Parts: sequence; C-alpha cells; structure tokens
Amino acid sequence: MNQAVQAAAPAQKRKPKETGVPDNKKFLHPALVKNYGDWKYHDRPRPGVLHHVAHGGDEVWSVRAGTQRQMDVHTIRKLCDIADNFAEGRVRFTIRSNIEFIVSDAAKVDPLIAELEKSGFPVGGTGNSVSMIAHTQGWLHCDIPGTDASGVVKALMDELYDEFKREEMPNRVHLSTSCCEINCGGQADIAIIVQHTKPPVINHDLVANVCERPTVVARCPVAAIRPAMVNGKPSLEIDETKCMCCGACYPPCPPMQINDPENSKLAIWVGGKNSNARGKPTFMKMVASGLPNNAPRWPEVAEVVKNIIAVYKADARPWERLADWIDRIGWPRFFEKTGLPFTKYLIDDWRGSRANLNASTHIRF
Amino acid sequence: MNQAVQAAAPAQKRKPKETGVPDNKKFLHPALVKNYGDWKYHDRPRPGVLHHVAHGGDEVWSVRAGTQRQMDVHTIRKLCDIADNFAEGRVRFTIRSNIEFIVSDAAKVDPLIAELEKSGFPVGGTGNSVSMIAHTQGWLHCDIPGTDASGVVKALMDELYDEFKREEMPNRVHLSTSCCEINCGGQADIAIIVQHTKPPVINHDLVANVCERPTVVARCPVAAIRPAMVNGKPSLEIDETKCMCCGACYPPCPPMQINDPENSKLAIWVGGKNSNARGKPTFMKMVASGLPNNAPRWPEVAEVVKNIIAVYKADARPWERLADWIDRIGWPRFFEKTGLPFTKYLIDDWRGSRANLNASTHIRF
Amino acid sequence: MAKKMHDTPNLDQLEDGPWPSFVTGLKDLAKDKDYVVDLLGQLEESYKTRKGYWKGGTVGVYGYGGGVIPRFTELKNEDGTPKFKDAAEFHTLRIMPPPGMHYDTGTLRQFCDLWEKHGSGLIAFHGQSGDIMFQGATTDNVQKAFDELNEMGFDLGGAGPAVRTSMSCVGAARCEQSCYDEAKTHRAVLNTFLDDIHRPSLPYKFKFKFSGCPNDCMNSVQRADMAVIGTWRDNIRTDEALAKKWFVKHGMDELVNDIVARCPTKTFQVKELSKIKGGEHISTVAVNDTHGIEINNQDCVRCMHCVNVMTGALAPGKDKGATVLVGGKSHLKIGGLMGTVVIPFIKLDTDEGVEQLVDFAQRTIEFFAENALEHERTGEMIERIGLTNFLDAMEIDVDPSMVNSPRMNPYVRTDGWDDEVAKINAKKQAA
Amino acid sequence: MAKKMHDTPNLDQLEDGPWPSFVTGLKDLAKDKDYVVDLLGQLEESYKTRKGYWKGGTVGVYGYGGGVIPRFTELKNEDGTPKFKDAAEFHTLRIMPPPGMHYDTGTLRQFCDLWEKHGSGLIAFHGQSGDIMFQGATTDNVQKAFDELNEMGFDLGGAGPAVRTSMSCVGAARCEQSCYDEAKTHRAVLNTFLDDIHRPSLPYKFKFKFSGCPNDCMNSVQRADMAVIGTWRDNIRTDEALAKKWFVKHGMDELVNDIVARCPTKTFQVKELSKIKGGEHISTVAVNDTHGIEINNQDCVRCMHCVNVMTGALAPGKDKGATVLVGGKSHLKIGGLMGTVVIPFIKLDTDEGVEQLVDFAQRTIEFFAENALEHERTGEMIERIGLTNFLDAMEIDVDPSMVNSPRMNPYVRTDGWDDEVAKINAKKQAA
Ligand code: SRM
Ligand code: SRM
Ligand code: SRM
Ligand code: SRM
Ligand code: SF4
Ligand code: SF4
Ligand code: SF4
Ligand code: SF4
Ligand code: SF4
Ligand code: SF4
Ligand code: SF4
Ligand code: SF4
Repeated sequence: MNQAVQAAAPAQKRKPKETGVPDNKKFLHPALVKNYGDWKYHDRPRPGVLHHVAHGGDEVWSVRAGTQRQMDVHTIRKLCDIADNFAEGRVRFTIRSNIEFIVSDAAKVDPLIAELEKSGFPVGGTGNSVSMIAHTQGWLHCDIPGTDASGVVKALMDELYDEFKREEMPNRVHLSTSCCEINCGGQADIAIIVQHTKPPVINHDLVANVCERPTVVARCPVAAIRPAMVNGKPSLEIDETKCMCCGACYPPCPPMQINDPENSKLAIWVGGKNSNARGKPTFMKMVASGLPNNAPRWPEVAEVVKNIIAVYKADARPWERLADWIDRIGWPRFFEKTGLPFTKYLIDDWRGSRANLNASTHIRF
Repeated sequence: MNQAVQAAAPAQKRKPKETGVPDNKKFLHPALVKNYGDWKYHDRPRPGVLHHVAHGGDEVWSVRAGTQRQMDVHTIRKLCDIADNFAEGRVRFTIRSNIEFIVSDAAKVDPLIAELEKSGFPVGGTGNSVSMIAHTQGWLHCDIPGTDASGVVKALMDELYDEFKREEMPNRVHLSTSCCEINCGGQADIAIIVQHTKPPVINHDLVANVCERPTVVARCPVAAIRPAMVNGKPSLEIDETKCMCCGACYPPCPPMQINDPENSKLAIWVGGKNSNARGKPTFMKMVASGLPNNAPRWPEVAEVVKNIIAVYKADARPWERLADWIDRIGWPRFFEKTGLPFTKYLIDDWRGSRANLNASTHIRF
Repeated sequence: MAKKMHDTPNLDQLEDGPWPSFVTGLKDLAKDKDYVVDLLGQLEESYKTRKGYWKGGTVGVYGYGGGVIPRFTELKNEDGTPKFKDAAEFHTLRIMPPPGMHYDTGTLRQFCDLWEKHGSGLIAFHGQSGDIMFQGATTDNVQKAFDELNEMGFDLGGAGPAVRTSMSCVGAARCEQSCYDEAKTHRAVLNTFLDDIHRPSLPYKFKFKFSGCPNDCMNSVQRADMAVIGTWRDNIRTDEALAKKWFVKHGMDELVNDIVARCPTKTFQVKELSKIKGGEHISTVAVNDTHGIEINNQDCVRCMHCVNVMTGALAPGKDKGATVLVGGKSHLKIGGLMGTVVIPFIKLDTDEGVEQLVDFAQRTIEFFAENALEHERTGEMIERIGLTNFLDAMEIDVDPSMVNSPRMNPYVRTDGWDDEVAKINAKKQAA
Repeated sequence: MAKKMHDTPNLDQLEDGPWPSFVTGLKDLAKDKDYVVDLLGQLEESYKTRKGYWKGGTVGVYGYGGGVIPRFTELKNEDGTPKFKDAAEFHTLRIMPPPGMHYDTGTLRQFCDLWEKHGSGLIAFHGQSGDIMFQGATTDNVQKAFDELNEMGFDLGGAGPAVRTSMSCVGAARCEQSCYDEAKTHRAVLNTFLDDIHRPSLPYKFKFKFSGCPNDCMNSVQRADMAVIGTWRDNIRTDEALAKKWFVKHGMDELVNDIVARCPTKTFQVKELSKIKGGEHISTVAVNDTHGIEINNQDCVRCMHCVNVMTGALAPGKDKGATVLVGGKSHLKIGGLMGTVVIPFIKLDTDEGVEQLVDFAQRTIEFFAENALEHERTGEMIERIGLTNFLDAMEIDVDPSMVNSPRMNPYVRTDGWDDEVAKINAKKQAA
C-alpha cells in the first residue's frame, strides 16, 4: 500500500548514498566504548538509575527518564541541553522510548535527576517499575486506526506516573497499546488493543476504483469475503456469520470501513512475556473487552489497567512477572481477584485452540 | 462394521434380560465391603503386595500376579484353585490384566505367593515396577492388525520379567502395544505401535462389492482418497503424495490393504501420562520408527524398549515418571543417552503442530 | 482328543521364557478342541506371512444389535473353502464386568465351564474397554453362550456406534484416595444407556470411564468421551502421627526434593514450625519437632502428588466429588484427544448428585446423537463446533477452569459482550 | 507566528497530568507552523468523531522504492478540498537508527534543525520497529529532508514488502549479560540487505531483531522473522565475592524461594558445602561458610533467571554465541506467532561466524522470496510448508532443540526412515 515508487527521476535529483545502518561507535559514551563487551555487573542505587561496573573497575551511571516519544524539536533540544549541561553529551533511547543519560561520575547523578524532574521528565522506568507504554501511531498518523495511541499513552502514563518513578512492583511491568487489532504494540504484561465488534461497512462505490478484489478476498482469515456485483459494479460482499471483525480486510481495501465510533471497542490483554527468564516466552491473553473508545482520556480502560496492576502488586511474589503470578494463582482466581467477568468470548476457538483447553483435573477451588 | 443386526427373530429365541452392569458388591471380598470408602492408607511390604489399612483398623493384603490376559479355561481354573486354597476365594483383575488376590491375614501372604510362583504366575507389578503391557488383539482376533498383540506382549514380558517382579524403577512404568495405528492400547510411558510406511494397495475388484465409497473417502484424514472408475468399475484412487499411510481407510474398506509384511513397521513412543500427578496428563511422543515386524519375538523392538527402560532407570530421580525425567533432562539428551537417532519424521507437522515448536531459547547444551 | 496339531514353529517360540504363555494355554485347549487346533493353524500362518486373516460380518444375539465381534476367516484354499475349516468362525462376546472387576471363584468357574462348552475356551480378563472377552465361538454358539451368561446376571457390552462398556477403578472398595463411589456411579450411568449400548445407533462410539481420584488409574482422560474423575474442594487432610512416621523413614532431603520441588504450583512448602501460618485455606502438619508442612489449598491443583507420596499423612479433603471431562479418544482422524473439563466439580455423595450426572450424560449423548457427523467422536464434534457452543447446549456456564488460559488471539466477534456481562452479573446477584 | 489555533477541547485535556504531553509539544510547534495548527485541527476532529482521517498513497525519494509512509488527509469539505489544508500531506520518513539507539547531542540537534526546516518538527524516538520517525512532511519536502539526513550518514529504513529496519539491545555497550556483539552483527546483517530494504519486492515484510541474551530485551521472539538471541554453551561462571555479598543482603529465604524454586529445570540447587559435588558440567559457588550453589549445566536451559537475580555472582559462560529463531510476527491472519529455533547455537565472535549468519539470512530471504505467497510472513510460510521442509532447503540438520517434543501423532509417512538414519550415522562417523 504505502511503499512508494518514484515515477520518473528528475535529472536534478540526488542519488542516495546507500549507507545503511550507521556504526554506533561514534555515538557511544567513551566509557561504553572502552568497556565494550566487558561489563561485570550492575545494581540500581535508586529508581531510574542503573550503575554498571566493568571487569576493569570502570563505572557508569545511566539515568533513565520518560518521554512522550512523539517529540517536538523543542523538547528534544531541551533534552540535549540537559545532556550537555548535566551529563556528558551522550544519550540513548530504550526500546520503550525512555531516554538514558550516561555519566561516568556518581556525583553527576543527583543534579542530573533534579534538572530532568524540573524540566518535566519523570526519572524512573528501571527495575521493577511500570515502564513506558510501547507506543503506536493511532489517529495522529496511521491510515487504519480504531483509536489514538499518543493520547492513550499519555492518559495512562499520567495514571501510572508514580509506578513509573518507583520500583515497587513484584517484577518489571511492560505495557503496550495498539490502535487496531494488528497489534504493532506487541506482546506485553498488559496490552490495550482495539477490538472491533461489527463487520466492515462496505462503501461499494469505491471498491471498484481502489481495491484489488482478489487481494482483499485472500486477506480474510475466515474466507468471509467474496467478490460480488453491487448496483452493477464489481464490489465485495461479506458473509456476516463468518466475519469475526478482525479488520484485516481494511488495510488493503479502505472502503471496507471497519472503524466505528461506537462499535470499535477496546480489549485488555495480560500475561505476555518475551523473556526466557524462568518459563518460556508466552503470548498474552485477552481478559476484558467491550471497553468504550472514550477519548480523550479513556477512563474505563485506565480503571481496568490500574486495577490489574494493583491486584498484581498486592498479590504476586518477588520476581513473578504477571504471567508467573497467574501461573501460580490460576486463571479462575485472577478473574475473582480482579473482579473481571469471564465471558464465553474468552474461550479460544481459533486454530489450534484445543491445545488451550484444560485436559486435566488441575483445578483450583 | 462389526455391530450385528439380527435379521429375523426365530420364535424359539430367548429374550435377553437387559441387566446391564452387574452390582459388584456380591463379588467383593467381605473386608472390602465392610470398609468400603473408609480406607486410610496403604504401604507395600514387598513387591507385588499392597497392604491397605482402614480407618477402623481393618487390614487387607492384596497380592498381585501377572497373567497372559488371553487365558484358557485351564489357567483360569488354576487361578481359582489358588484363590480357594490360599486366599479367600475372591480375586479382581486390574486394568492391566494382572490378577489380585485379597486376604485379611498377613500370614496368608507368603504361602499364596509361593503357590503363585510355583504355578508360573509372577508376583509383582505393584509400585515402581514395570507392570503388565496393555494388550490388544492382533492377529489372534482383529480384522485389521498389522502385527500380533499377544505375541508381542509375551515376548516383551519375558524380557521385562525381572522388572515386573521388582520395584526398582524411579516410578511406575506402564507399557502398551497396539497392532495398528488406531492405538487401542492407549497412551503409555512406553508404547509400541504399528506404523505403516506405504499407501494401501487397492484391490479394485472388491471395492464395488464391499465398500461404501463415500464413507471411505470421508474417513481419510488428509483427503487423499477420491472415487474413481478402474477397469470400468467404480473404485477408489489414492493421491500418494498426500497419503501418510495411517490406515484409517482400511477398516471401512478392507480392499484398501494397508498391511504389508515388510512395510508395516513398528514405532516406539514414550512419555505418555494419564495421571494428573505433578504435571498435567501428556500424550506420548514417537521416538523411534522403522523397526521390523519380526515375529515371533520382535527382538529389535525388545532391544529398543529395554534400552529406554535401562537408561531411565539409571538416570531418573525418584518419582520421575518417564515424562518427568525427560522434562528435566530435555529431549536432546534423551536421544543422546538412548542412542536413538532423531530423524526429521519426529518433527510434528500435523494440525496444531506449531504449538510444539520450540518458541524460546530454552535449550540444553 | 482332538485332531492332530499343525506345525507351529513360530508360535512354539512363544512358549519359551518365564511369562505365562498364551500359546501354551491355547495348546492346552487344542488337546480337546479341533476348533483351537485350527485357530493355532491360522495364527501360525499369520506369524509366517505377517498378515491378519480375519474379516468382520454380521452376528449377534436375539434382541440386541451389538456386543458381538464377528470374525470369519479369510484364509481360503483355491476352491474358496477355509484353510482351517474348524476355526472358520471365531466370534467374540463382549461381556460387561462388575465395576472394579471383582469376582468370586464360583463365578469364574462358571464362566470357564460355559465357555469350554460353547466356545473356544479362551477368555480375556479384560479388553481395553473393560469387557470380559469370551473369544472364539461359532455363529451357532453365540446365542447359547450369551443365554447362559445372561442368566448368570451378566449382559453384553457395546460395540459399533454405541455407548460402550465402561471401567471404574478399584476405588472406594480398596483405595484410600477414592473421592466418590465409583461402582455406584458407574452402574447408575451405564445402566441408563442400556438401549444405546445394545442397539448401536449413535453417530459413533461413546465411552464413559470412572476414576476415583486424579491419579486416574482408568486412563479416563484420554480414553473416554466422558471421564468422571474424583477430586475434592476443601483442604487436604493431615494426620500428624503418619506424617512423623513418614519423616522418620524418609527425612528432609526426600521431603524437599521429592515433594516441595515437585509440587506443580509451589504451594506445598516446608517451614520451621514457628513460621507456619494457619488460615481458612491452609493445611498444616508437623513432621518433627522443628519443621512442618504448609499447603495453601487455594493454589493447590489437586494433582495428588504429595498425597501419593505421604499416603495417609496427607489425604483428600472431605468435600469430595468429581470433575467431568468430555472428548477423550485415540488417534483416528485428527490425532489423539484428551478430555476437556466441562464440569469442574460435581458432588456425587447423594442420589441427587448421581442423578445430576446421569442427566448431564443423557443430555450429552442426545446432543451427540443429533449433532455429530457420522463416525465423529465427541471430542471431534466439540473441536468442530467449539467448546462454547457445546456448553451453551448443555446449559453450563463457562468457567476459566475449562481452559489453560483465556484466548491468545483476537479472532472472535464480541458484540454480545455487554449482554454476557449483564447475564453473569444477574446470576451473581441471584446467587 | 502561525495562524490561529483551532479549538481543541479534547486535546487540551491531554495537557493535564504529570506525564510529558505530546499535545503541549505540538502546540509549541504550532506557534510557528500553520502545518501543525492544521494537524491539531484534524487530530481534534478524530478525537471528536473517533475516526482516523489519513490515507496512504505513493511518495518516495529518488532511487528508493520504500521508507516513506505517505499520508494524505481524507477530511474534506463538501467541495473536495481538505478541511485542514495546511496539513493535507503528513508523510513520515523512517530512518534507521544506530544499533542500540545511541546519540550524541550534536546529531540530535542536527535532526531537530533539519526537521524544523523541512518537516513538522515532530520526531519519534523510536517507532516500534526501531526507526527514527520523522513525522509530517509534505511531498515536496520529503526529498529535501532525506538528502540532508543521508548526508549526515543516515539512511532510510524499510516499509512495505521489504526487509525492515532492525533493532538491537544496548548489549555489549553496557550490559554484562551480552553474549555477542549485537551492534556489529546487526550492521553486518542489515547492510547486506540494503537493496531489499530500499526496494520492496519481497512477498511481505521481513524483520530481524538482535538481543544479546535470553532476556530478549528486544522482544525479538515474537516481533522478528529472524531473531538472533545471545546464549552460551559452557558452564555458568561464578564469582564468590559477589555471591557472598548478594547473600549477606538477601539471605537464605530469598535464595530458596526466589531462585531454587523458580529454576525451570530444578538444576539450580542449594546445598551444604560438604555435599556439593564438582564435575565437568557443574558450576559451584559458596554463598557463606556453610552453604553453596550447585548448578548442573547440562540441565540448565539458559533461562537467565538465576543470572539476573545474582548478577555478577553468576554470569553467562565464555563459550558465547546466539540462538537463531525464525518466524515471529504479530496477529494478522493466523494469530500471533513466535519464532522457532532453527539454529540452536552459532558462534558470532569472529568475522567468519558473523558471515555464516549473514549467509543463513541470505538463504532464508532468498527462499522466502521464492516460496512465500503474497502477504505471507516467514512464520506463515513455515506453518504451511512444514518446518522440516524449510530446514531441508536451508541445509540444516534437524535437532530436538527445535521442538518442545517429538511428534504426538502417527500422521507421517516414514518410508525414508532407514535412509535418514543412515545419513545421520554417516555424518556422525564423518565428524
Ligand atoms: C534498556 C533496555 C534495553 C534497550 O536496549 O533498550 C533494557 C535493559 C536492561 N534489561 Fe531488559 N531492557 C529493556 C527492555 C526489556 C524488554 C522489552 C520491553 O520492555 O518491551 C524485556 C522483555 C519483556 C518481556 O518479557 O516481555 C526485558 C526483559 C528483561 C529481563 C527479564 C525480566 C523477567 O524476569 O521476565 C531482565 C532481567 C532482570 O530484570 O533482571 C532484564 C534486564 C535488563 C538489564 C538489567 C540488563 C543489564 O544488566 O543491564 C538492563 C537494565 C534494566 C532496567 O531497566 O533496570 N530485561 N527488558 C530496555 C529498557 C526498556 C525500558 O525503557 O523500560
Ligand atoms: C490396581 C489399579 C487400579 C485398578 O482398578 O485396576 C491401580 C491401583 C493403585 N494405583 Fe494406580 N492403579 C492402576 C493403574 C494405574 C494407571 C493406569 C495404567 O496402568 O494404565 C495409572 C495411570 C498411569 C498414567 O499416568 O499413565 C495409575 C496411576 C497411579 C498413580 C500416579 C503415578 C504418577 O506418579 O504418575 C498413583 C500414585 C502412586 O503411584 O503413588 C497410583 C496409585 C495407586 C494405588 C497406590 C492407590 C491406592 O492407594 O491403593 C493403587 C496401588 C498401586 C500399586 O500398584 O502399587 N496409580 N494407576 C491399576 C493397577 C494396574 C496394574 O496392574 O499395573
Ligand atoms: C478388543 C479391543 C482391544 C483389546 O484387545 O483389548 C479393541 C479392538 C478393536 N478396536 Fe479398539 N479395542 C479396544 C479398546 C479400545 C480403546 C481403549 C478403551 O476403550 O479404553 C481405544 C482407545 C479409546 C478410544 O475409544 O478412542 C480404542 C480405540 C479404537 C479406535 C479409534 C477410535 C478413535 O476415535 O480414535 C478404533 C477405530 C474405530 O472405532 O473406527 C477401534 C476399533 C477397534 C476394532 C473394532 C477394529 C475395527 O475397527 O475393526 C477392534 C476389534 C478387535 C477385535 O477383533 O476384537 N478401537 N479401542 C478393546 C475393546 C475390548 C473391550 O471391549 O473391552
Ligand atoms: C509506525 C509503527 C507503529 C509505531 O508507531 O511505532 C507501525 C505502524 C504501522 N504498521 Fe506496524 N508499525 C510498527 C511496528 C510494528 C511491529 C513491531 C516491530 O516491528 O517490532 C509489529 C509487530 C511485529 C510484526 O512485524 O509482526 C507490527 C505489525 C504490523 C502488522 C501485522 C503484521 C503481521 O504479519 O501480523 C501490520 C499489517 C501489515 O503489514 O499488513 C502493520 C502495519 C502497519 C501500518 C503500515 C498500517 C497499514 O498496514 O497501513 C502502520 C503505519 C502507521 C503509520 O502511519 O506510520 N504492522 N508493526 C511501527 C513501525 C515504526 C518503525 O518503523 O519503527
Ligand atoms: S496498531 Fe494498527 S492502527 Fe496502530 S499503528 Fe499499528 S497498524 Fe496503525
Ligand atoms: S473484518 Fe476480518 S473476518 Fe471480517 S471480512 Fe474483514 S478480514 Fe474477514
Ligand atoms: S490396535 Fe488396531 S489391530 Fe490392534 S486391536 Fe485395536 S484396532 Fe485391532
Ligand atoms: S492410509 Fe490414511 S492417509 Fe492414506 S489414503 Fe488411507 S486414510 Fe488416507
Ligand atoms: S484412580 Fe485414585 S481412587 Fe481410583 S484406584 Fe487409582 S488412586 Fe485409587
Ligand atoms: S496435591 Fe496440591 S499441594 Fe500436593 S503436590 Fe499437588 S498441587 Fe501441590
Ligand atoms: S537482551 Fe540481554 S544483553 Fe541485551 S540488554 Fe537485555 S539483558 Fe542485556
Ligand atoms: S539459568 Fe539455568 S540454572 Fe539458572 S535458573 Fe535458568 S535454567 Fe536454572
């Protein structure tokens, strides 16, 4: 869809230098270059600060702060000023869009933190905190979003602000949000994902112009779409008994409008884990759905998420990620403790779902 | 196929008393009736003997002995004589076709055992022994067998005789054997199952007479069968690129001869577990195939089975069933320790097989 | 004296070795029976050629449609006559055993006598479905044998697309782990379906199995369309005297490595006595003067392991009953299936409890009869229509105990979400 | 000064609260830019109507076929003119970051300057695939911005059916767990595929991700068609001083409950020093004068847990390298997929090692290009053709590490069994 093909190449245009991924060596803090691959251990003197010690004895402190990811140049320049004045001119960003300042002197840590906080950047997100939410595009930029991303992240991080700055959770908590069912945000301890509840509404006038029909037909996971003539024009038809409203047909065919202000809901998923620590990586599971897409602050979503976090915080043992915790207490008790209703929609019926049925008498009463 | 429909009812015939499952109370040993549902604990004074104690203090000893399951009336009468002379006239059979004699006096145990052994019935099969093999029909009676069952059981139990009489395994070991891929023998710690390696050879002359073609077509798990006209007669045709030689078409259509003296091989499976103890029940996994159907004593099969048992015995920790043991040491080491080759055929590609791929870096080196 | 034995060089080799030999048994029978002489002849041929020679057919008893497995020889001479003519028919009667497979010798001797008379003299205790298999009778003799067996109080079991013979473990009769009366329940359920047992007209076979506890000695989870497995809801019971006795014999190392480390949910803990906390859901017991066991029963999945290892010292609770799983079966067509939890807990200690189970079994079989495709087992049917639809039809509320986890994909149409939640809340309030 | 702001009552509410606000940032930009004034206008409209208003199109830079995400407004007046005309085009340039996403402030300031000039002034650090997303430029300005970025040494990333931008963790640069040089490997692999990045012509997207150890801080297992995750083959290293330091702070209870009980294979054990046994595969370290840790590394699955808890006291071994998994992806079409182990271990500490990985990546992408259906990811392709066929094509021997267990069904045609065994034996003998 959105890959570009440059029609004709005007003579004056510059040929790209196909430089690829740049070497990171020149951007690295000198202490990182010197001790590259030679670190011995780390500890965390306080939330938001990592202290790494090299085999040779060198030490660096990394101070982590939250950002909005979608940053205006003024904000970026402010961060650069802080890096130049209070750190050593080098920064890095984490996979969760937190910024890290690296200093080689313990004395620099406190002033740096003070300046960051003063400038509105919360210091935290390390260790057993609730880190920044994996952020997607939403209404600000994407062509298929059912909701926004930046606003959801902002609204939620406001609520989770304290947990970002503290390290009081049983283990790290990683959140993500995805503005359509495609899930660019990925697997997370807790994820918020759009869940459509009605089949696409087809704008038949447009299909013939903009959609390659076989492509759209092929995209449907349940073969619910078939070519049809509507008002004498080639269009498409949906078998509504089959369609499970995934929205996969929408990107290749924008006239298959899946987004709906009322019927595009939000679902909450928990227990995703990518790390191999303890158990194998696991997918997250849907535990709530039907939440309204209530911009600009999504209070219903925030409530469910905060509640899950609070119950987990109170109940889990040290080192138990959300998935590990539920492994111990079991799903029935998860629903009991969080007060979330277990509806029939949460029982898997997609391919391979049999593997997920309880084929044992392992039951908690 | 084999359910019977009685064509016409001759007048003299007796109407059945539809009595159903008989009450077992009258067959129970009196001590079992008295303490029914009121047992407190048991121990095992020696292999082959269970000692159960009731809350009220009553005690019973059960002496377990192996049988050939397929018993002639002389053998059964011999067992009855022993029960009458050395026990208290009651016996029961276990799910594994072992016989149990129940006595209410410890003094009766030893003479009973002596008599059983003298009469050729090995006493054992309790606790951490290798118990009797779950037995199927084979050439003796079934209409679709690729091999025999009684002979396989006999040949193997001869080899496992000592392990039946001892309780020296890490946990109980349950074996089964199945004379075709249908697997009447069920899941077991170690199972021996026919594995065909060539598609059925169709006797086209017979298909039209004896087979309902749509039924046969529907039975094939991979839709490899289609109706066809052969030599002008309605018959069937197999897409040999699809057929995976399961033999499912053979019972509804005997002209689809799947059994072959050379190409019907034997496969070994391990790690099935029905009990919920510790982990959930698990299916067994195929670990060897291509073993010749070498009647009358199947030495190649016996060798593989005995080797697996020996390695397990030496390596597993107490209470580890075969599946638990492999859980700890991992599959790569299982193949290493048993010396069995891990071929590509052992990688699952059937429905839902993705769930069984290693989606982690959990690897033992 | 019967006719001369055929040469059986292959089978002869199965008389060697210490395990009881079925060949020796058959040869014993052959002394008096041409029938068995020829059976051995045909079997030897199978051993030689590595092929089976039986085919099915239609044989039964008056009044019933199933329960007999007919076998006719396919081993023919050029002229179409059977090679081993005296064993040309070798049918099996499947007879339902008493629950737990208990017998007195009188009954067994009667079996022997009648089968010596009417059959080959070969009886299997028992088939994998639990039947006493009276193996080897001619078409003519099937009815005679059945009549005598039936007069003794025994009845034919299932074959074909029918409710099948069932098995239950020794259970309450002799096992301390038993959580319900397996024999009573077994009979109550099976005897409800006599018509479906005797007159095969279901889409395919349907099997029940009854195990008294999660050790599942009947392998019901993977061999039964409906598995009834005992369990309990309250706390594990403890007995200090037996716990201390166990500890003297086994010691701390075994306690830690064999139990603590193997408890699947880590809820079985060993602690200093002073650190052990009690509570509504906690079972505790001292193992010596300094240490004890603490189990939080809310996290216990009733796996039985600790109870097995320390039998008597630990025991299932008092609020006993069973979990019901539906859909187990063997390999055919879609691969082996295990049953799925559909009733997490049902009390079976009263007649009403058992009736509830019978009612559920009836509704399941009715639904199966109406909705399964031909030759489709319950597990396959549920696989095809989805567990939720089956539960709906059975009027059972969904419960997270039925799944390992909630769904991991978004592929579901949830427009009824609010209604479902409202229903759940209404039920909660009504309760 | 830009034009007057539109009313944004919804967005205004996103200026409240302590977390840094993107709305405040946008408003800052809007002070100077009509472009952003109108962007806010359209976004407010989305908030009001709960609908998105962008559509794709075709915009790129000279010489490349991808890397720009074109956005044209769909929010039109009756007459077809854009409602917010100054933000009618809002394209994004995806720029590949340096591995580990390190920057000096000079570079960041240069980014700001050029994007203030040519774009909206909005930059995301980073997109979920790792790109620096320069968000919001008109079609005219895309080339200008790119030219300047490219002169700085940065290059466009992937979009469409192409090899995509990649991410690697901070790893060797600052992390003691790192098992290979993530940055070097990341560059070596990605820069092999510049043509496939810049000129989308694969069946669908293909992503690489690089994590230095099994903690997988890049989430590669489920977000990468090829995940390269560091690991080691030899024994866990120990440091007694740090182990004792850890124990002083945390004590026996934490050692037992937080590590022993959580080791997935129970190979991490705590024992009295006198009972600890050494051996070729055993790591041991004392935690105080009486007790110590014993790890049998043959049973260790390199899960990282104990190493994480006791960082420094325990550390990955010295024989380091990586595991390669293929086929991870998100929800579309068949549900989320995790990668599957295809190379259990590869050394990456020499140029040859890295080249081997590059070679494997090339062959994988070639195979993918030729064999995947349109819009099919590697995971889906492998699902369709079977792992074994993929391994065959890649000339990789099957290994039980690639599966959780061998097959649980008999549905396979094994007539090549003996040949396979012969091949395996021949290889063993040759080795
Ligand atoms: C900076 C960062 C990597 C980067 O290149 O950007 C990073 C860095 C570290 N991670 Fe991570 N992890 C980072 C994202 C992740 C992710 C991915 C994510 O956030 O989406 C994961 C996988 C999460 C999952 O399983 O889904 C991740 C799973 C871990 C784990 C395993 C946790 C567990 O027990 O399951 C550890 C081990 C630990 O916590 O000791 C770890 C440990 C670490 C250590 C302690 C490694 C070290 O010795 O330096 C680093 C400091 C962590 C801290 O915040 O205290 N890191 N770490 C990422 C910071 C994200 C952030 O800003 O919040
Ligand atoms: C007699 C029998 C039931 C019957 O009604 O026939 C039976 C009887 C007992 N079983 Fe069983 N089990 C019997 C077949 C089974 C089976 C099924 C099978 O053999 O195919 C299983 C499931 C096996 C599986 O998981 O695939 C079975 C899994 C258990 C277990 C769980 C073992 C584990 O740790 O996984 C226990 C617990 C134990 O061993 O302490 C158990 C325990 C017992 C106890 C100790 C229960 C008791 O307290 O009395 C009984 C004596 C066992 C002994 O042999 O020492 N029984 N037991 C069966 C004897 C078969 C035989 O002759 O060998
Ligand atoms: C006799 C017996 C083996 C034995 O020697 O013990 C047996 C023998 C046959 N089984 Fe079985 N099955 C026997 C217990 C089982 C069991 C075990 C159980 O019931 O617990 C299973 C696995 C559980 C299950 O039901 O799935 C079993 C799974 C099958 C299947 C596969 C069903 C499936 O859905 O996967 C078939 C094939 C079919 O039904 O089409 C089958 C079919 C057959 C047939 C009828 C072959 C046929 O289709 O023509 C065999 C008749 C043999 C004969 O000549 O007597 N038999 N069969 C067992 C019944 C004896 C009895 O009544 O007590
Ligand atoms: C921008 C970004 C979200 C963000 O704000 O960070 C994003 C945005 C889009 N993703 Fe994504 N994806 C982004 C990272 C991901 C990731 C995460 C990753 O790469 O680690 C995933 C999950 C991993 C994966 O690849 O499966 C992801 C899974 C998808 C999918 C589902 C693919 C699948 O096979 O399941 C689609 C749909 C498609 O490709 O047809 C998709 C499609 C899209 C499109 C192109 C929507 C479309 O099809 O028209 C979105 C364009 C938004 C825009 O306007 O910029 N995006 N997308 C991320 C890329 C930024 C960057 O280049 O750094
Ligand atoms: S999750 Fe969906 S709506 Fe959001 S950025 Fe990705 S593709 Fe766009
Ligand atoms: S929304 Fe999904 S299921 Fe429905 S028609 Fe579109 S692609 Fe098919
Ligand atoms: S396993 Fe196959 S051959 Fe053996 S008895 Fe069962 S159906 Fe017959
Ligand atoms: S053997 Fe199995 S796969 Fe082959 S044709 Fe028969 S039913 Fe189909
Ligand atoms: S299933 Fe349970 S109750 Fe029944 S015999 Fe086995 S251990 Fe005893
Ligand atoms: S029965 Fe309960 S406490 Fe005992 S080992 Fe099993 S799960 Fe743990
Ligand atoms: S993946 Fe491993 S090596 Fe990379 S940053 Fe995370 S902990 Fe460190
Ligand atoms: S790294 Fe190895 S020893 Fe440590 S917890 Fe994981 S599996 Fe156990």
